[in-house]
Amino acid sequence: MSEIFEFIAAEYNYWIYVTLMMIGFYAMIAKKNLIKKVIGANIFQTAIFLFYISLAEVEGGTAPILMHGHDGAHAAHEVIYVNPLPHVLILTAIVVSVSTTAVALALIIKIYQVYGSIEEDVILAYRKQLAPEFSEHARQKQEGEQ
Amino acid sequence: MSGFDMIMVHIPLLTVVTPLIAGFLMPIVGWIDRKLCWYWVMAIMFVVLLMASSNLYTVITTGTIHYELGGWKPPVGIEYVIDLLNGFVCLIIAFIGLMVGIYSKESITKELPNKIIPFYSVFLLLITGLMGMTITGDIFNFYVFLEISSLSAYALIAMGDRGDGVVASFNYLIMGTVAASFILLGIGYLYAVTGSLNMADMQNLLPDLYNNNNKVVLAALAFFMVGFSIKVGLFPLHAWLPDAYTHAPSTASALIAGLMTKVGVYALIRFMFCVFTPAFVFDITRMAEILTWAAALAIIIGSVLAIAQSDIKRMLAYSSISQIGYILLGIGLANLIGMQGGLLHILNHAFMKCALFLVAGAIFYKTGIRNIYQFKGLGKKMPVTTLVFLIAGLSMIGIPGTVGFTSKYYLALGSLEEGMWIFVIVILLSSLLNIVYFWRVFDNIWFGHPHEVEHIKQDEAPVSMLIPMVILAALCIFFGLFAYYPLHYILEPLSEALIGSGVGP
Amino acid sequence: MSGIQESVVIRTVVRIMVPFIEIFALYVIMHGASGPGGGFQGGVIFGAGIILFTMIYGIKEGKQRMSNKLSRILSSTGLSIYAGTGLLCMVFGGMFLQYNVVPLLSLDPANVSKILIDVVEIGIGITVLVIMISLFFDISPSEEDELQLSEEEEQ
Amino acid sequence: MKIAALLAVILAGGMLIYAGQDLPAFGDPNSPSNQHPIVEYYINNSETESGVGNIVTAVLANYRGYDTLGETAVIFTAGMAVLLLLRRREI
Amino acid sequence: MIWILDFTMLLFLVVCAIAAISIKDLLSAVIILSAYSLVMAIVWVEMQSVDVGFTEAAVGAGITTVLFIATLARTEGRSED
Amino acid sequence: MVTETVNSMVPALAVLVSMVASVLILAFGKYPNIREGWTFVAAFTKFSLVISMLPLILDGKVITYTVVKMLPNLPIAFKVDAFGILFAITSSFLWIFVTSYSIGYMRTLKEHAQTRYYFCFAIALSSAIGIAFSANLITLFLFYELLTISTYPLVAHTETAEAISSGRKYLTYLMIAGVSLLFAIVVVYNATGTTEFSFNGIAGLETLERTTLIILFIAFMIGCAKAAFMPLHAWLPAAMVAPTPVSALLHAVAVVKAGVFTAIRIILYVFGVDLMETSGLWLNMAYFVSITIILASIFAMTQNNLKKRLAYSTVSQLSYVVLGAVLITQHGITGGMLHIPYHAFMKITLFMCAGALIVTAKKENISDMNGIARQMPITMLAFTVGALGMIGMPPVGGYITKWYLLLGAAELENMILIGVLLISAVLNAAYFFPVIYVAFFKKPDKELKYKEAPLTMLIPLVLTAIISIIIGIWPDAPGLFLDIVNIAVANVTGGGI
Repeated sequence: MSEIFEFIAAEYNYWIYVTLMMIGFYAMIAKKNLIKKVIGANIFQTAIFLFYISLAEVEGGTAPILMHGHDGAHAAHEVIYVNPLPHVLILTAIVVSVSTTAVALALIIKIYQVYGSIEEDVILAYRKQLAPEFSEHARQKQEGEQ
Repeated sequence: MSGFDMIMVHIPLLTVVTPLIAGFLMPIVGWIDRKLCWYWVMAIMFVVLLMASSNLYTVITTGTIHYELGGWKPPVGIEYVIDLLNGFVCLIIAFIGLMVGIYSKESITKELPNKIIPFYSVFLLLITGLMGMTITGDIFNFYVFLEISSLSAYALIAMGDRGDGVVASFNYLIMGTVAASFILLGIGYLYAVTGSLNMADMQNLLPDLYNNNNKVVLAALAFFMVGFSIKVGLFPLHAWLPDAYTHAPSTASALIAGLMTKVGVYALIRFMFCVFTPAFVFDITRMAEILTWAAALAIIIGSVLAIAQSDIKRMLAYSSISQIGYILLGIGLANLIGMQGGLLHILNHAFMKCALFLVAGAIFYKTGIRNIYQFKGLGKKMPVTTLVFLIAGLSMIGIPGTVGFTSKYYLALGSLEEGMWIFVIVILLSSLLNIVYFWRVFDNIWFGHPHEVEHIKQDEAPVSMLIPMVILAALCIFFGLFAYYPLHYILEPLSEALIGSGVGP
Repeated sequence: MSGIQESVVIRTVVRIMVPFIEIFALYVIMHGASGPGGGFQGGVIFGAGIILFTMIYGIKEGKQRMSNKLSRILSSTGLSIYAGTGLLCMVFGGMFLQYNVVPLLSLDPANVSKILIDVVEIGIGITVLVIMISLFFDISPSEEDELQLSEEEEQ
Repeated sequence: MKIAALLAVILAGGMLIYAGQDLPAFGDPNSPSNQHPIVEYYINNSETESGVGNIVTAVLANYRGYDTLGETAVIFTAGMAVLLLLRRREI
Repeated sequence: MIWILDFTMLLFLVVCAIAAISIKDLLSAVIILSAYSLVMAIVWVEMQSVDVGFTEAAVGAGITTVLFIATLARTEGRSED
Repeated sequence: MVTETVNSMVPALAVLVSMVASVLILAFGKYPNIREGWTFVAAFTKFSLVISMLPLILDGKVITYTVVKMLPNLPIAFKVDAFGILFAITSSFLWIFVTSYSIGYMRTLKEHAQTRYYFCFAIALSSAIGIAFSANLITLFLFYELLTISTYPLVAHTETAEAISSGRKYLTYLMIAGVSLLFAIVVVYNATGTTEFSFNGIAGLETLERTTLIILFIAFMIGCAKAAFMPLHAWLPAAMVAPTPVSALLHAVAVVKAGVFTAIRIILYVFGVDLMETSGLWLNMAYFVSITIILASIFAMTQNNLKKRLAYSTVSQLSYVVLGAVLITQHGITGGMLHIPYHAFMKITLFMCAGALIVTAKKENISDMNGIARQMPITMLAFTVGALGMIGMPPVGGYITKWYLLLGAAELENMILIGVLLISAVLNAAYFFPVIYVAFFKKPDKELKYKEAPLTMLIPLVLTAIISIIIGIWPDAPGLFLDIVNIAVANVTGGGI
């Protein structure tokens, strides 16, 4: 029993990332509200980022910014730096994440303009109800707009 | 070094960067004159096509090209690698891109008259994303370009049918984000156990871990598989695909159906064979076996669902699901013949499906009809368009003399070589199902009751829409009769290399 | 948000704060080479300043300071600076984005890299800032959109 | 639907936990990702090769500068996508 | 000491995440998400990745929240689940 | 036996000529005279091209030509041997007659979509010749599928609900056949690495396990559904909704003969005489087709619609051809192969007569044809000639093939097969004599005036009737069918004559 506990305790941060990822993933696929889905996506992605950042961690390491102490040249060899590469990757990934969020939100606004709701089942019901006429109707409407 | 040589060195890079820069500059080009946009896209796509051909030619004649970005040696910096596999896929991307570009002139002017500038900008960025995913030899760079292509695809799909298009796009976005997150997670796992991001470097570092039965590597493989399966719309994970293809604007459908899934499949191959090793994927984990069965299931179920559709684009979308099954089946068989069949089907399916979606778009452009039961008399009204549909449709069925036959034949042979009779039967059964759903359309196009269609006047789509369709149809027949050339020069050595040890990227 | 928008205190505070935010943003962009920060973060902060201004003073006011056309050109320009730097390296015989080959003011390669990195960061900053603002403008509600929305519902 | 979602989540979580057993320990300086020679390379050479004190910036803009170009392109794509979606007037 | 702080913050993240996806008022959910991002940024800074923390604070807690709120202003603020 | 091969483009040209014609037909769709002129030109050109190869074949040579290398190891190639040219001559020669007949038929009935009709007809002919000249299974498969597709619009020509549903049936059967054939081809290629026809059968097939071999054979025979073996015959009567010239040429000659041609190609040139004999497949197949022969004849008797009766008669007669081939004795094979052209001439005569009746007297059902011979004596005389040939009465051609088949069965001393042949002759008589009797001897319901079909229709059917008699009186004329068949038989059995 204690072994299992030790095993869990030793990597407790990893288990928390896993929990976060599962929460986010669950929200993405199970929540009916579109905004909730996007929130879930954000949580999922940040959890992955957290995993990356924790990979970079080195015990006793400092941020990867070169220190210029009094004897600058030597300092670089004495200080332990954390691994900079995951940081770079995550900088990029954060940008990707915010871009995806922006596009998703724009889509949500568009959906709300058409269906008047951001609940998945309401939209689904609406589409089902209007299925035969709706596409035709929408087309005429679009032509009218032009 | 002469100026020409200097340019030639950079061609692999420029294949990606040219459409990227052109996409950035699109707002400025459009600011000068909106009419310039299309010509700009055409010029760029033509140049990209030339560069992609030049890449492939160089690969065939002199071997794999390496391009170190920023001059940094691979594990330090990012590297572009072009071998036969991605040279081949790049050429397809460039070619289909050009065709759809030509086609888009009229269709976009009608469908999105006041959004031409951002449309073409996104169009070029989509090409960039796909090219970048294909050429890169760096696993994280791959992810970045994957996102470029995904974001542009979401935008393009959302431009389609009011309401439906947006919902389809949103569902795709959610699924796509799940897929991308899985892929990112997989990349993270591989990074955690190897410390590298370069594909070739990884392939060298990973085998030690297989022998220790490292669980992280296995999980990474699983996440990649699921992620890419979502991206290509493999059967149990295909839910986003039909809506997205159906409700996108016709240009976007053609582009996405023709290219997005192909590049997804390419990525799957690349990861299976060039990041992991075939030995790992096929023998140690037997992941490929699962893939093959899923593919077989996709072939049948995709075809059956296609029969149930009355919207032509939705029918084509389901048929895409089954065709993706063909490609993956060939890859999963992992023998020389099956592999060639699968790879050949990437080329073939791009031609056929693109042509079919373009036809569906042209019909919608002219008549506003997408329901196949309202197609009566179209054979008289739009003879060229419907003829293209006939050729591409026969191709999908797999009539000999068209491209569909050669790949089907190879896939059947490959299955037989593995002793998997069931897959042979699956392939043949699906061609019968293909007949059912395509023939329904043929019947409606040409065999309406004569008195109903007697008075119809010929009214073809504009020439700029016809040209790409006719070219694609012609290629469907050309490569049906001369499949020897791609097979002999590209796919045979490629399959040998992939099966052999996995080519280093 | 109308209540907040009318509050004089907040309006004044924002008017005073925004320039400082922008200066800080510029600092972050330029400081990226030696400390935390860089083009992306700076661009976002710069954008956030303008967004803050817009939230209080209304979209119209904000758009006067950042017209559509300008944002379009600027977003292209930012990326062109980046890609142009890469192409410049190619012209001088290096690979794409190989900064140290550019014979800039006959400095040593490390310094050339530093300068070009700064140039690149500025490019990123411009693009990010413009896109962030344009995202906000597009996503946030404006009077004309609401008008069109109600029209649609009537149909 | 909810059950299917839960199942998928549990499946994914199971895979994550399964993988966790073999992951290098947190903060381990000897983990493969921290031991790979490129880390050393970045730390030692970013000053001399890029003239930049912040290693992250050096990697971001110089060694992996192309990724950053891609990243900027992603933002640009998002901007264009939102423009395409939400602007109604001629653009 | 550090690991206790660390653990608390991570736990806080989980609580925030659960709250963000289960609360019915969307504006609150978004604000909680913002708090989540901010704590995440602090965790990252604490893990010595200053740049990423900085970015997350600006993007996750800043821009993303603003975009979310702007969206809510144009749609509706309540969720069924 | 070593045969000399000659490389020549002529076979490719012979296939191509009607393809080119089809494009011209399409281009001149608005000018009926020019359009049909092209059809004639193509028919004559094709026949002369085919016939120009005959001397070489009679010399015992084989003409080969590789068109393209479609896949590595899988060229699209032509190889003209005696058996191939037998089928090619039959179809291309009869095309000339049917062209003339079609013009009369289509114009009299003022049919719609005539351009599509001539277009598809030309493509179908190309395919038939392509099948005849194929050098390997893949080329054969290509043209086999092309033939199916190009004949579909002809079957569904009238576009009525019935026509469409018959077309669907037609397509279903033939496409399933195509798929089955493809399956078999894949198995053959996988086992032997080639699909090239050979006089002794493809080497390497004998290494297959017996079960596999049987599955392969069955797959091939399902693939030959165009030959209308009994459980797979239903498409043929259904296809009778097509305009009569289509039934005449395609469903009495080109399509169905392509089916039996393929069957023989597979039995003798893929499996080969030896393998058929050692595996014992020949006897099973012989019994199997015997069932078709008898049953189809019985079905034919129950049909009142003349075209349908002829269709069932075709089903039964086709099985003679295959029966001959699977007897794998020299005489049997001769009889089977010879039946291809002989049956063609007789059956086309019968169909053209039926078409003439439809056009002129507007009569399709036998029960309505009381005394029709008084109105159309020439047509009915020609019909009688054809019918006598089918029954096997000298001097019309049919008796010769039956004689050879009987000889073959007698050599084997297999009483069942001999019995089948004799009974079927009786049955043939039983379903043809009533027609003749009704037409000549029954009193018409009302007074009929002498009125024959237009000359463009009448001349062809008279000519084919005459030819049917000539080949019966003088079967061994040099260069005529028996001569060619003898060479073909010598090729596959490996001996002299």
